[in-house]
Amino acid sequence: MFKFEELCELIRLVGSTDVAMVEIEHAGGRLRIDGNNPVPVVTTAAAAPVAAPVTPAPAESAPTGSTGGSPAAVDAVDAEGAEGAGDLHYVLSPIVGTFYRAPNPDADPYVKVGDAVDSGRTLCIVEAMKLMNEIESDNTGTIVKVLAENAQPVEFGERLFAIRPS
Amino acid sequence: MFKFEELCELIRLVGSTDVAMVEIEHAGGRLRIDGNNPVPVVTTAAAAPVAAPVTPAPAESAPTGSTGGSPAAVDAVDAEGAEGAGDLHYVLSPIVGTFYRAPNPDADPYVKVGDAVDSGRTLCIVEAMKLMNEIESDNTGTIVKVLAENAQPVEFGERLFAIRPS
Amino acid sequence: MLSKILIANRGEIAVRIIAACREMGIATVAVHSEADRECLHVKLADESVCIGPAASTDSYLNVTAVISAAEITGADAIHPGYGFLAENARFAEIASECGLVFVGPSAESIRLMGNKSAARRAVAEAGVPVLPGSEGALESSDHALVLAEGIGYPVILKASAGGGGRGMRLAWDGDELQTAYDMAWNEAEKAFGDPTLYLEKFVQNPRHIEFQILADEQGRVVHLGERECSIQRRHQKILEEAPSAVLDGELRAEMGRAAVAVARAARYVSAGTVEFLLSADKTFTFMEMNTRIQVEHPVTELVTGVDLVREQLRVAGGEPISIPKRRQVRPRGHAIEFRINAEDPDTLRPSPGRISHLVLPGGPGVRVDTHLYSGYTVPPYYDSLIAKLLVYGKDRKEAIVRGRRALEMFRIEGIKTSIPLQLRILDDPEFQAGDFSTSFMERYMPEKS
Amino acid sequence: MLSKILIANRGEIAVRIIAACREMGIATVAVHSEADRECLHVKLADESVCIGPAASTDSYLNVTAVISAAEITGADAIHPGYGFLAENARFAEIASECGLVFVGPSAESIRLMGNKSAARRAVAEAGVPVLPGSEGALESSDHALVLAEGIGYPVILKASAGGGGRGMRLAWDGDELQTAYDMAWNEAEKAFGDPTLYLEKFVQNPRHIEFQILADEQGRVVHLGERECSIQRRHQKILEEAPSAVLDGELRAEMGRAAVAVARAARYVSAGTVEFLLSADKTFTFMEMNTRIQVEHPVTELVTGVDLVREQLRVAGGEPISIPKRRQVRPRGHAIEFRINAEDPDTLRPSPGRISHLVLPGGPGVRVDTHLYSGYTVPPYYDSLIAKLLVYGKDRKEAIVRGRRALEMFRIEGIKTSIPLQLRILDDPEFQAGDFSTSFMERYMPEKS
Repeated sequence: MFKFEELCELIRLVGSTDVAMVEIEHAGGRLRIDGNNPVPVVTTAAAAPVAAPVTPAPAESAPTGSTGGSPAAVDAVDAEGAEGAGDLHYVLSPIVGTFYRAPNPDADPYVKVGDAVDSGRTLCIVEAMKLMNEIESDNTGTIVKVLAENAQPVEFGERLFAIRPS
Repeated sequence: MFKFEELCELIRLVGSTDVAMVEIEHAGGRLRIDGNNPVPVVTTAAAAPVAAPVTPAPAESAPTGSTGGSPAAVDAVDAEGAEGAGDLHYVLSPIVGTFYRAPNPDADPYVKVGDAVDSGRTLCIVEAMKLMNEIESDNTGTIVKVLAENAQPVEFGERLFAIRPS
Repeated sequence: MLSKILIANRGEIAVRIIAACREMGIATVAVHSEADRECLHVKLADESVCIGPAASTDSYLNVTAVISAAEITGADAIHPGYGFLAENARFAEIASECGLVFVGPSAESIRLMGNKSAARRAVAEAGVPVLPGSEGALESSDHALVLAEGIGYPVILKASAGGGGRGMRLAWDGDELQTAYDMAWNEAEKAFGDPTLYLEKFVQNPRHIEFQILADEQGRVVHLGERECSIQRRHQKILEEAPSAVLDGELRAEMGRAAVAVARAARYVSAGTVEFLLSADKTFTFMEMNTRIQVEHPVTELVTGVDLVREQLRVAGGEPISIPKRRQVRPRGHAIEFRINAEDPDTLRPSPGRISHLVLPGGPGVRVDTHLYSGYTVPPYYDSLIAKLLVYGKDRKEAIVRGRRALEMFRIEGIKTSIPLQLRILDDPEFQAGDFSTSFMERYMPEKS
Repeated sequence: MLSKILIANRGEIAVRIIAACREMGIATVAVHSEADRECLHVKLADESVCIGPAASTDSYLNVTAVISAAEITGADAIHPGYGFLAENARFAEIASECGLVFVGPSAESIRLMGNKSAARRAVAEAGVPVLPGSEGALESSDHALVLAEGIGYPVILKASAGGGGRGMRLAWDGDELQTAYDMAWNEAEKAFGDPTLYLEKFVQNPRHIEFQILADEQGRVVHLGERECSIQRRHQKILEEAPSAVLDGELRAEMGRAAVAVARAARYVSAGTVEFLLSADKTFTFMEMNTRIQVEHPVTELVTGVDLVREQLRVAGGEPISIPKRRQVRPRGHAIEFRINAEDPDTLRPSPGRISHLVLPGGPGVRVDTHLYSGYTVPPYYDSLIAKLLVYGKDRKEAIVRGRRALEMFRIEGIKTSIPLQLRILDDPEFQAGDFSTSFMERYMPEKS
C-alpha cells in the first residue's frame, strides 16, 4: 500500500496541517489518519484509488462572521453540489468593494447564467472608493452561477462567478 | 505488517505530532494509534504478526519533574528491553512512601533478582508516616528486576518489581 | 521563613499558590491523583508526587498519602488550599505532629469554628450579634418547638457539623418544625455522621456579606473589608464583588470590628473569612467563619492591592503581616469575580471533557486564575470550577461593563460552561441596580425534575 | 460618539482595540489579509473583511482596500493601531475626505512630527530643549562638517523622513563624518525615498524616557507621566517600565511640562507620546513625537488606571478626556512590560510557526495582551510581537519578582520566543539596580556573522 517512509510522511503532513482526517481504502487495505481539527471536514470518495480527491475544506470559503461572505459561500457550495465541483473555475474579486452586475442601475447585467464568455470579457464592476473597477473573466467558458449579490459588498478573494471552462 | 522498530517509530511520530489517530488495516491485520490523548489507547489486533509488545510509553512511569520517578522509569524501560516486555507483571506501590528492600538496615533483602516468589510473599516495605507497610506479591513467578532504589521515595502506582509469571 | 511547601490541592488554587510561592522564593511540591497527571499545577510545580487513584477520598483526602508525600519530598509546610483537607482539624494536628507547618489556623481554631453551635456561642460571648436561637445543640423536637415559640417563626434547623446546605430545614410553624426536625436529623446523620442540630431565627431575603481577615502570631488582627456574596445557587457562590453596594462607611467599620472580634474569639492566626447575614433593615448577624483561604479571595486582592496568599505564607512562617501598622487598608475601585464552572448553564449539570479551543481575555482590569489549557481534559471527579474571571474598574458600573466584554472575549470550546449564565446575571436590571438578596438566583434555577 | 469602528491593524493591538470598543458599546470591523483568516482579532470582532493577500503592502498598507472595507461595512471611524498606516498623514487625510473619523491626530500634526527636522524646529521654538544640531536639512557634507566643528564631536546624522534606526550614522571626527554623510544619504534615499539628512550632537549612553500625552478637541492637554524605554535592541524596545528609576518629582514635572508644550506646538489631539533623551547629568532633550497609540501604552494604564484606548476613542468622538479636571494624574506602584516576540532568543531570528501548547500566567498583578491561542500559526509575514506580558507591583522590586514568576509560568511551545531573554534581563544586576542606558542590550546581542 505505502512504503514505511511514505506513511511517516503522510502522518507528519496530517499532523502539521489543518487536515482533519484522511482515509484511504485500496486493494483490500485501509488507512485512516485523523488530524487534530475540531470540525471533522475531510472526506474522500469511496473506493477511489488513493490520490486525487483529498479535497480539504475549501480555504476560500468565507469565515464565520464575515461581512459579505456568507451568502456567497452558500451559493458556492450549491454550485459545487449541483454541478460536480472539480471542473469549475471561479472568478475571484481582486479587491474589496461593492459588487455590481451592470454598469448602471438601468442597464442589463454584463453577463448572466448560461452566457459564454471569453477570457478578458467584462463580467461585473467592483466599486471601491467611488472608483468603478471592471472585473474581467480570466477564463473562457460558460457562466454557471453568479455567486455575489448585486449591490452587495465583496471581500478580497471572494468568489464572484463560477465558470465551466470550455 | 510492521517491524517492531517501525512500529515504535510510528508511535513516536503520532505522539509528537498533532495527529489524533492512525488506523491501518492490511492483509488481515489492523493497527490503530490514537494520538494526543490523556489516556493511552493503543491496541493491535491479535491476527497481526506484529506481536504483542506495542506497550506505549508506560502511563505508570513518573511524569517529568516527578520526585522519585525517574530512575524507576529508566529501569522499567531496561527491563522491558532486556526481557521482552509483554509477559512481565509489575508490582506497583499501593501508597506514597519510602521504599525499603529489607526489614532493617542490617537484614538481607526480602527478595532479589532471580528469586521465585508466590503470591502473598512479602517483597519489600513502603514506609509512610513511620508505619512500615509490607508489600506482598500479587502474582507467582520469578523476580526479573527491582525497579525502585532502597531507601528512596516512591509514588502511588510506581513500579517496584518486575516479575515473570510462572 | 518557609523553604518548601507541599500544596495539598489541585487546579486553579494550586496554581495560585505556586505563583505566590515563586514570588517568595519558596519551592513547591504538587500532589495529584492518577486522573490529574496532566493538570496544570503538576506541570508548574517544582516537583510532583502521585498520591492515589482518581477518587478524592483515596488521594486528595487521604491524610496519610499527603503527609507521606510531604515527608518524602522534604517539604517543611503544607498549604491545604480550600476544600479537601483545608478545614479538617485532625489533619492540621497531624501535620504539626509530623513537624510540618500547616498553612492555616491552629487545629483548635478550626475545630471551634467547625462546630456551628459552639462557634455561635463563642461569638455571642465576644459581643458579636448572632441570630436568636438555641444555646448549643437541641435536645429534642419538643425543645425545638419551645424555643421556636419564643423566637417567633420562621425558624431554620441546621446541622452543628454542617455546611453546604445539607442538614438545613426551614419551618414556618410548629407542624412544619416537627417534620423538619426528623428530616434534618437524618440528613445530618447521613452527611456528617453527627445528627446534632441547632435552631435559629430565619432571615428572609438577607444579603450574604463576608469580611476578609488576616491575623498573625504577633497578635495583630486586621480586616480587609467586605465581599458581597449574595449571588448564590444552592448555597454555592457564583459571583462575588467588593465593595458591597449596601454598606456605607459606618456599617463597614462596625461589621469589620465585629469580624475582628470573631477572629480574636477564635484565637485566629492566618487568612480567614467571617460571614454575616445582613437583613433588609441593615442589621447584621454572625453566620460562620471559614478557616481557610477562599475561592473569592482575589476580589479583595484587587481592591486592596494585598496579596492574601503571600500574607498567609508569611504568617505561616512566623512573620508579621506586611501591611504597615498605621495604614488603614482602604479598598479602591470595584472588583467582581465570575466563577466559571464546567457545567451546562441551563440544567446546571456538570460538563467535563476536553478543552478543544481556549481564548483567555486580556486588556486592562482583567485577571484570570485558571488551570485550563487547550488540550486539557476536565476530569469528572472533582469540583466543576475551572476558572475565575476577575475584573476591576474604578466603580461598579465600569466593572460590570468590563465584566461583560471579558466574558464575551472568553472562549472555551469542547465543554459547556457557566459563561452564558454569568452574562445573563450581568444583564439583569436588579443586579445592575445592586438590588438583590440571596434569593436572586432562584429565577435562574432549572425546574427540579 | 462613534458607533462602528474599522480596525486597520492585526494581532494583539487589534484585540486590545476590540476590548475598548466593547466596553464603550462600539461595533467593530476587523480587516485581515489572506494569511490572517485565523488570527484572533478576526474571531473576536463583530464583522471581518478580507482586504488582500499576505504581503502587508497589498493588505494592511493598502489604503484603498482599507477605506473600501470601511465603506462597505458602514463604519464611521478607523483606528489605525500602531505601525502600518498609523503615522501615514495621507491616509488620515483620505479617511477624513471619505467622511471617516481617523482615530488619531490631524494629518497636519502627523506630517509635522513625521518630518524630523521640521519637528525639531517647531519644538525648539516652543522652548523645549533640543540637541544642538542643524537648523533643518543639511545642504551638503561640507555644511555638516562646519556645523559639527561648532557643536563638537561626536555627532549623529539622521534621515529627516527616518525612523527605526535606518539612515542613522555616528561620526567621531571629520573624516568619519565625510564618509558617514554619503552612506546615510544613500540609506535614507533607499529606505524612505527622501535622502534629506539633519545632524545632531550625539549623546553617549543616554536613557530613553517618553511621556504619554492625551489631548482633546476642547484644547486640554495632559501628560500621564513617563515610561522608561532604555532597554532596546537595534532601536527596538524590549522591556518598558514606569516610573523611571532616575526621575524625581521635580524632573518629572519639568519633562511633563515640556511634553505638553510639544503636543501644543503640534496642535495635537488624541493619544500621543513625546520621546526624550536623558543624559547621565539629567539634562533632557526632545527626540521625537510618536503620533499614535504605542505598543507599551499598558504600562501607563497600569500605574494610572486610565484606559488610554478608550480615551483615544472618546476624543475621536469629539468628547473631552474623562480625567477629572482638577485631578492630577499621579502614578501609583510600578509596572513593567515584557515584549514577547516569536524569535530565537540567542540569534534573534524570527521563529514563526504553530503554537502547540500555551499557558498564560494569571494571579495578582499580571496582564497579558495577546492574540495567541493554542493551535494558532504565527505567520512569517508580520511583526514578531506575539504577546505583551505586563506586571504590576507596589514598587519596582515587587514588579521584578512578579515579572520573573509570570515569565516562568508563561508556557509557549511550538516556536521560540524571547521569554528566556527577558528572564536574563531580569537577572542582570545592573537592571535590578536600575542603572542602565540605551546601550544596556549590547551585551545580549548576537555576534554579527
